Amino acid sequence: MITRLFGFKGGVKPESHKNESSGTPIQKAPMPKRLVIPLRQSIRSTARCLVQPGQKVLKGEHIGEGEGGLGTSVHASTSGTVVEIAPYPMAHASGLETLSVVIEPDGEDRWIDHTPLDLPTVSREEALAWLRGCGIVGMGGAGFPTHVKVGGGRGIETLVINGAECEPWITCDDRLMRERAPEVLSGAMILRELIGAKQVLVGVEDNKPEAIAAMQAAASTLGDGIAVVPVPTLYPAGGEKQLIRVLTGVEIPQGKLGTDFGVQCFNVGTAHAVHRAICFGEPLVSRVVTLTGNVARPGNYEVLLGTQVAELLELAGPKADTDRYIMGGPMMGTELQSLSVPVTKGTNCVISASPALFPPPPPELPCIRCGACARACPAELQPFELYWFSRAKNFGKAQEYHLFDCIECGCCAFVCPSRIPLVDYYRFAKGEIWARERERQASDQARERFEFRNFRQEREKEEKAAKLAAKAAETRAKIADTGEPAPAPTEAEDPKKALIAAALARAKQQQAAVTPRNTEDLSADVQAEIADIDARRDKLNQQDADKAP
Amino acid sequence: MLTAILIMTGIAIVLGAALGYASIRFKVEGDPLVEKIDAILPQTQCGQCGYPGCKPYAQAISNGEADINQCPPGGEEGIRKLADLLGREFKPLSEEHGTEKPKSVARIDEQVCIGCTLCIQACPVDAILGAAKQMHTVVAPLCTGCELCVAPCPVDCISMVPVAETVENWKWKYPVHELRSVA
Amino acid sequence: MNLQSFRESAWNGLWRQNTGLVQLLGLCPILAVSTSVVNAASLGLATVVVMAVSNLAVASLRNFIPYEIRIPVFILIIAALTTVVDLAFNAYFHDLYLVLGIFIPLIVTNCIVLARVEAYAAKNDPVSSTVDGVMMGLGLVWLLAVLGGLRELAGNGTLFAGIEMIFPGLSAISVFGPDYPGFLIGILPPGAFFALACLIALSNVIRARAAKRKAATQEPAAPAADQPASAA
Amino acid sequence: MSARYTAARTSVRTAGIMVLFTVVFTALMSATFQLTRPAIEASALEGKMRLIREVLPPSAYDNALLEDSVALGRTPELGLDQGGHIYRARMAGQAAALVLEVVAPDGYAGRIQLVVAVGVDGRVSGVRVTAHKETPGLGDYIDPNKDRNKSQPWIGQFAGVSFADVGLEKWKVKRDGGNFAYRSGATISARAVTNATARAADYAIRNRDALFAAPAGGRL
Amino acid sequence: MTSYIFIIIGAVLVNNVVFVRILGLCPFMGVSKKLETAVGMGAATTFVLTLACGTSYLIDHYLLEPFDLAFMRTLSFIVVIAAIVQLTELVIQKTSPVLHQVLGIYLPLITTNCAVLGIPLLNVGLRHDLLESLLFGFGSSIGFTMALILFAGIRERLDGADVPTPFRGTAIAMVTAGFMSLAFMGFAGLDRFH
Amino acid sequence: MINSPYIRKPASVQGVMLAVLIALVPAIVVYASQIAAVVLVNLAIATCAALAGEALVLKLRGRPLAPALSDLSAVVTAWLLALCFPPILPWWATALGVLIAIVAVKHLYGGLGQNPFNPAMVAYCAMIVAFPALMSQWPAAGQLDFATQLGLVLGGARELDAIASATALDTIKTGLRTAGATVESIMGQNGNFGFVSGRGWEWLAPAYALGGMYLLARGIITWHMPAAFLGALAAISAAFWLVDPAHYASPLFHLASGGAMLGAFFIVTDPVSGATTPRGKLIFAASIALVAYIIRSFGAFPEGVAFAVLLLNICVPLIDMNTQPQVFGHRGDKAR
Ligand SMILES: Cc1cc2nc3c(=O)[nH]c(=O)nc-3n(C[C@H](O)[C@H](O)[C@H](O)COP(=O)(O)O)c2cc1C
Ligand SMILES: Cc1cc2nc3c(=O)[nH]c(=O)nc-3n(C[C@H](O)[C@H](O)[C@H](O)COP(=O)(O)O)c2cc1C
Ligand SMILES: Cc1cc2nc3c(=O)[nH]c(=O)nc-3n(C[C@H](O)[C@H](O)[C@H](O)COP(=O)(O)O)c2cc1C
Ligand SMILES: Cc1cc2nc3c(=O)[nH]c(=O)nc-3n(C[C@H](O)[C@H](O)[C@H](O)CO)c2cc1C
Ligand code: SF4
Ligand code: SF4
Ligand code: SF4
Ligand code: SF4
Ligand code: FES
Repeated sequence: MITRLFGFKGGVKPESHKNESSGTPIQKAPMPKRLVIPLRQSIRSTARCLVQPGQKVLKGEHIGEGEGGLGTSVHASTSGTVVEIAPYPMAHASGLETLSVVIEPDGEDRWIDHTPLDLPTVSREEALAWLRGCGIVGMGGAGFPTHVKVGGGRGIETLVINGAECEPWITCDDRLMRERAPEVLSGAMILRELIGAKQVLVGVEDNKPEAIAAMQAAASTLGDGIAVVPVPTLYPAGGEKQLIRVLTGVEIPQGKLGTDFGVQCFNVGTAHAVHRAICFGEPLVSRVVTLTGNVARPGNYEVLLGTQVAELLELAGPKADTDRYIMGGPMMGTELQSLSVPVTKGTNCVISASPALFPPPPPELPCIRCGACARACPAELQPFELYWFSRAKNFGKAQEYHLFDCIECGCCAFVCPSRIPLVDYYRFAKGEIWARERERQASDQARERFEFRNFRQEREKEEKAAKLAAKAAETRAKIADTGEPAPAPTEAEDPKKALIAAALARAKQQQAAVTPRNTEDLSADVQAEIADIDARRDKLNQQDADKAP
Repeated sequence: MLTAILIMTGIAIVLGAALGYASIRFKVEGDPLVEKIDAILPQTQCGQCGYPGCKPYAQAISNGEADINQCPPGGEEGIRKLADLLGREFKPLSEEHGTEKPKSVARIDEQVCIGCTLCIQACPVDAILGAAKQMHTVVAPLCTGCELCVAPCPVDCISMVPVAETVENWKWKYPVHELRSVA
Repeated sequence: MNLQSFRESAWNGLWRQNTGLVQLLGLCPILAVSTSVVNAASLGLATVVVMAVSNLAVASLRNFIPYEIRIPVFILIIAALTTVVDLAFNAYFHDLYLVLGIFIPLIVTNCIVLARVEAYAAKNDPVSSTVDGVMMGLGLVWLLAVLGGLRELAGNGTLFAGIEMIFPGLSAISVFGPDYPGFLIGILPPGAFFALACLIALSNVIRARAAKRKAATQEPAAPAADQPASAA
Repeated sequence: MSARYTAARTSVRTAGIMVLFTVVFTALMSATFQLTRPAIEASALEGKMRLIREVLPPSAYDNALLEDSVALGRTPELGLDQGGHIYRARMAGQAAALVLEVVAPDGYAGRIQLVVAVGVDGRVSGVRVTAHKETPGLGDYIDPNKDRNKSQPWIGQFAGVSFADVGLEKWKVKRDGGNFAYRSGATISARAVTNATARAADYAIRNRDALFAAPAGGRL
Repeated sequence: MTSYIFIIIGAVLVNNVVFVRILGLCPFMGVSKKLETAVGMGAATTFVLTLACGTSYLIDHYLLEPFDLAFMRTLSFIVVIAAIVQLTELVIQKTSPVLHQVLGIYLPLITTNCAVLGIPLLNVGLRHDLLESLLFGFGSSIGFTMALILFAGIRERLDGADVPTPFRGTAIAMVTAGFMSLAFMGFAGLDRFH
Repeated sequence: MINSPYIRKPASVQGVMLAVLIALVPAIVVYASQIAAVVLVNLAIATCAALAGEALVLKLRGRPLAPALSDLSAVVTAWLLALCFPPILPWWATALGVLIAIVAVKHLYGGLGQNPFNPAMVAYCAMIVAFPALMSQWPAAGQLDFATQLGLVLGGARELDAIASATALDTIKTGLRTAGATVESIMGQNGNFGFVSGRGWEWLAPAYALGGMYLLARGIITWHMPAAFLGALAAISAAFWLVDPAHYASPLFHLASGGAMLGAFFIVTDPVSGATTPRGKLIFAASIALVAYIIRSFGAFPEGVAFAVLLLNICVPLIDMNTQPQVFGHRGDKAR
């Protein structure tokens, strides 16, 4: 079916180090002592907690409800008792904490009732909702909710299944393809059904012959429209855009989605999870994780989500000279700041790093503009220009040179003879630009509100003046009527005093009406917050009232 | 000598008349520069610049009355942008106008607040909720951190708390420059 | 005009607002004629004369000049005075006149002259305006002289070459002797840029030192003033 | 307030003031000009005379040499593309020497302007460079003011040498087989001046009679 | 014909106004921080300088020389230049608001650009005729614009350089201008045949 | 904290610069054996001056010495300069030139990687402008014995006529000024001429090319610049030569003489001050060749490569800006 491969420019060939962990079959990790399940499992969305401490839960039970368009459900990974709902560190470069549900397993690992979805009988929307309910997110690392990707756009020509696994050391997808090829392809066929793609292309780097063989064997039973394609081993061939380019020749620019070009890409793990979700109704509660690096027993394990890394590592037995742990691969992973972080849906690998395996880079030298980075960059950027502008905090220029096209693959830093942590500069610059954008929005909002407030004050002043004038006229009329001396003519003449008087009067009048006038035209978020505050205030008032008598 | 005077006078008459006429005929209208400057200012409306709000400060810069380094909330970045816009040299924040601080928001200690409404009157962006004799609350997303509400409070119940770091607003730090750190 | 404001003017002109070092105005003559002390200083002095007299003239006549034609009138005044100086040079220092070439008439476009007239003389009394003009000009003179000296020394190894054009009896001093190979770039255009750059850098260093010293002397007083702030 | 009315009135008023200033300051300028005019003319004259004194001793003539000139049109022999002047020195009414404006077109960095004085006897009494762009410090020794050897400037070697004796063949720099010194590393400048001097002397000798015969202020 | 070409080459490269003649340095240093402004300033100067060269030639040739008023050159040239600048501004404002937006802020600065007076004065000194004057003015202003744009390009890049503190800002810009001037010396002699 | 990537290719600036130095060795061997052995002394002087200058600036700025001194980039600059200067240049002039390159051109902009101009070439231009006489005294290849050479370098009296002989380019150029001279007559007249660029000197060009090949093979430079430079130089010189062979030297002469080969592989290719985009590199190098030819043939200076490099350094920001390669996925986009 596929006639030729398209290359992509750039790329690097680090030592693969796959053999360490790819030799042994996937083992089931033993039941951990406790599970810490973060409510934030997909990007930019934290699920709303559905359980309370002390509550008993079953495996696969809904414990978090996805909120907003990018939300997905979170489930208990095993049966047991919720002991705590508290912030725990997450596997994120910031090392910050996020609200997590802590479950003490009861050891029974008892499933909640679950039934398969009979795909032909349900509408597309229902199927998407099903995936969302099963908590399926991309397992290739980005953690983007799969139902959103599936739901976006139609007229898709090609479904790409990403089995490239281009990062060194990681072998979880390799093992998954070797051992569960039919399941992966079943998931792929479901995804193809859902997005209406004509063909399925499974891209696997050619350094995984066993996986290719297994997948091809499984694919041959599925007839036409599906092909398992070996792609040349070249990091980052597994990057979505690069793989799509290699397989189809289509280039997806930054800010555009594959669907705009008739291609969509899913990781093999994701396809496997989709298979489990549709064919068995199982939500996503476990995944395959590679444990490798400086360890005694490297290998792949089927791990319950929420298992803390410290516990997981005991399986592999880190050696004594291990000085840090990397979650993900050596090119794009993050160093763990705490071993209490849990395995999440995007965790594909934990590497024990020793100075011998991962020597710290020598000190950074100035960029000599040698262009090695540009030759290595798969996004065909000029990394040294991005670096130059990011370092000088000239973010406008950095954006002009397509900073946001950078996929942070690390190729540039890998080849740089000056050992500059280039990607760090891009991350810094991107963060700053996002922060600027947030600030700009805040300042626009502040300007609007300030102007509105001025306008309101102006209006109130006018109203007041009009009222006062009316009152004065009335009084005069009264005086004329009755001949009585005016009660306080000075008050009406002294504007300041009049103002105070008016304000007092108004305050008295409106004491009951608590909606202040300064809360007009607000966004929904802020309205919600105000409602919250009001509720809290009511409660306090109530307490005050209770106390008063 | 006479020819000199005659020739120059001729030139002068022509030019003087033309320019005098032109100065009336093509009078310059509104100043878009102020808008551009105002767009750069952070709209905190705190008055630390010595002007009652950002717009007046923008006006003053445009008139050449104020320098570009008087707005602490805008920080170095803001000064840089102003310098760029106005084609001037960057200069550090003027010390007499304050220092750049981490962004904070006001918080009212609800147990202490007596509901005097003074802070509501002070807040330039209507970020405080509450009515007379009721305890007041700051709507954090609206608060610009200008601190104007702090001073008027008769019971000192308003404090500025730094905005907490969350995953949403966390930023990668500037990479350490090894060359310097070795020294 | 009291002593205080005189000092202020002098300090401004000679150092703080020095035209060449700080304001970066009137650069062309500074760079073009600073090939020798004599050339540089004489053009500088010519500029002083024009600045002082035009400041005086404008300050005296400022009440008669309508706002809308002030610039043309200022230019007219400056141009006339420049021509006077030009003619005087032509008559009495003919050789120098030939050397300085178009840079005498170009005093007209020296932004600094117009800038001072516009910014100072148009708003102040004649005496202080004249002082301002003289001081601003002298700031230019010393800069020019130093620059000329540096370049002449580097380029030719002499000082005061061409002095005979002004004082016929005198002659140049050969500082490095006749065997000095001559670092010619000094008296060529690139040398002008480098020399001024070095002077600016030097003045930056001096200014930074002065600021630091000032900060250091203020240090003891500062905490007292800071107390309430830090308490708050 | 009618804009047109004000505009008209303002124009008249500003124009009036402008004129006033113009008159005053133009008058000032003109006055200065009148005042300095004699001095300027004297300076200019003195400048020229000084140059001529350097190539031709004042004792060699007694006429008002600057007024006794002939204008030349384009004269390729003298390198004059745009023409120039020749001044005639006479002693007691007798032809004494010619002072020629000459251009050497083949200097290292372009044209070199010279003044060459040639006696009626074919003796070159002096050569001076009046304008050149030769490399400072290298080729500029042709200008005695720039010559490092102040006591014996290079250009002085032509003074008193008779062109008639040396001849066109030998009036060259030594490197080209002639008689005259040059400074190594900058032969081109020396060669240009030497050759131009030769051409000038040759021209002066050959056209001597016609030149002296031409009317003063005339054109040849 | 070739002599006209040599006038242009000479004015643009060999005797570049900024780097060799050392004229017009205030705007060169002042308006070269950003590329866009440099382009704007260059365009405005080109227009005014070319026009000024033509006008000043006419004034010199038909008014000053016949009446022996050479001493009034400076005055009359500068007054005319100031007027050209002002009138240009008005005309542009009236006819093309867009162009005015682009050039507007630079026009007033041109009066004090000494190249605008210097080049017409040099024209007189070099005895150029009308066409030569115009070409010389145009070439010089192209040279000016080129210098400004190239300089702005380098300055934008210098923004991120770790320049020693005393040299930050103006001083390093001046050094850069010096190197550019050195580079332009390489063209020396190209107008030799002129 | 170290962030991803956690693995690095074993490449270093030091390695890159070392490769450049190694690539210069063949040429140095030819130079020392065929032309003037004193070049070895000059290389030593230049190296010392470069390191001393660098150390001085770093000290003044309070920066650590070790990383900058050990990166060898200053040594590259020093060697290139020593190879460009006349071998009998007095020692102080060599040192001064190197100090200009290192202090004024490199460190005034903040040191390695930040200088917009090529330090070696700026220094060469500055020196030829400052000391035109000294800088145009070249010995005839292999004519002076080592003691004389050393004496001249260490500041012995300079009997110009005895030692100086113009370079091939200079001879052609000054020769052509004489009316009636042709390339052939000059070549024939000057006995010390080899078949292209002077006896002894002609071996230098292939030696530089050999070093260049090594750099290409090592991936330190890309083909763009040498190819564009040599191609453009050959093309323009061929054009003039074909039209008028009597007054314009042959392409072979131009490629083999002056700084052409050194320039093509070592100078034009300076990564720091050159253009960086593939298209920009072609434009940059070809323009240098063009300008260099014009200056060589029509300008005041005998060799144009240095000035041409400097002139094009000035244009680099604009060239880079306007030749940015299309980014992945944006190939259809309109140019900015
Ligand atoms: C540089 C880079 C390398 C990547 N490598 C892989 C990979 O080897 N395998 C993979 O499945 N996803 C990889 N990804 C993630 C993919 O781009 C993409 O997010 C994923 O294939 C989409 O599928 P998902 O939504 O099912 O995760 C990589 C991403 C980047 C930026
Ligand atoms: C920058 C430079 C400027 C030069 N300037 C001159 C000059 O002004 N006059 C001159 O005769 N030669 C000059 N030369 C030297 C000539 O190019 C040539 O080398 C010399 O005239 C030939 O040497 P020779 O005079 O010993 O034969 C200069 C050389 C250089 C490199
Ligand atoms: C070329 C050069 C010249 C310097 N000249 C001086 C000087 O004259 N006086 C001085 O105190 N420091 C001088 N310094 C050092 C600086 O003042 C300062 O210590 C150093 O540049 C600190 O720079 P940084 O803040 O960028 O690290 C010079 C530095 C350099 C590189
Ligand atoms: C291929 C290559 C060529 C180089 N060429 C030069 C050169 O021409 N001039 C120079 O000063 N340094 C050169 N260098 C050294 C280094 O890049 C130079 O010192 C920097 O410009 C200093 O910031 C070169 C380095 C490399 C790798
Ligand atoms: S690889 Fe490193 S040194 Fe080379 S250009 Fe890129 S960032 Fe600069
Ligand atoms: S991290 Fe960004 S700039 Fe670097 S190679 Fe990858 S895509 Fe290119
Ligand atoms: S200091 Fe800044 S934020 Fe505060 S009012 Fe002034 S301009 Fe606005
Ligand atoms: S709540 Fe206080 S700090 Fe916040 S914006 Fe209002 S006045 Fe300023
Ligand atoms: S002095 Fe020449 S432009 Fe200012």
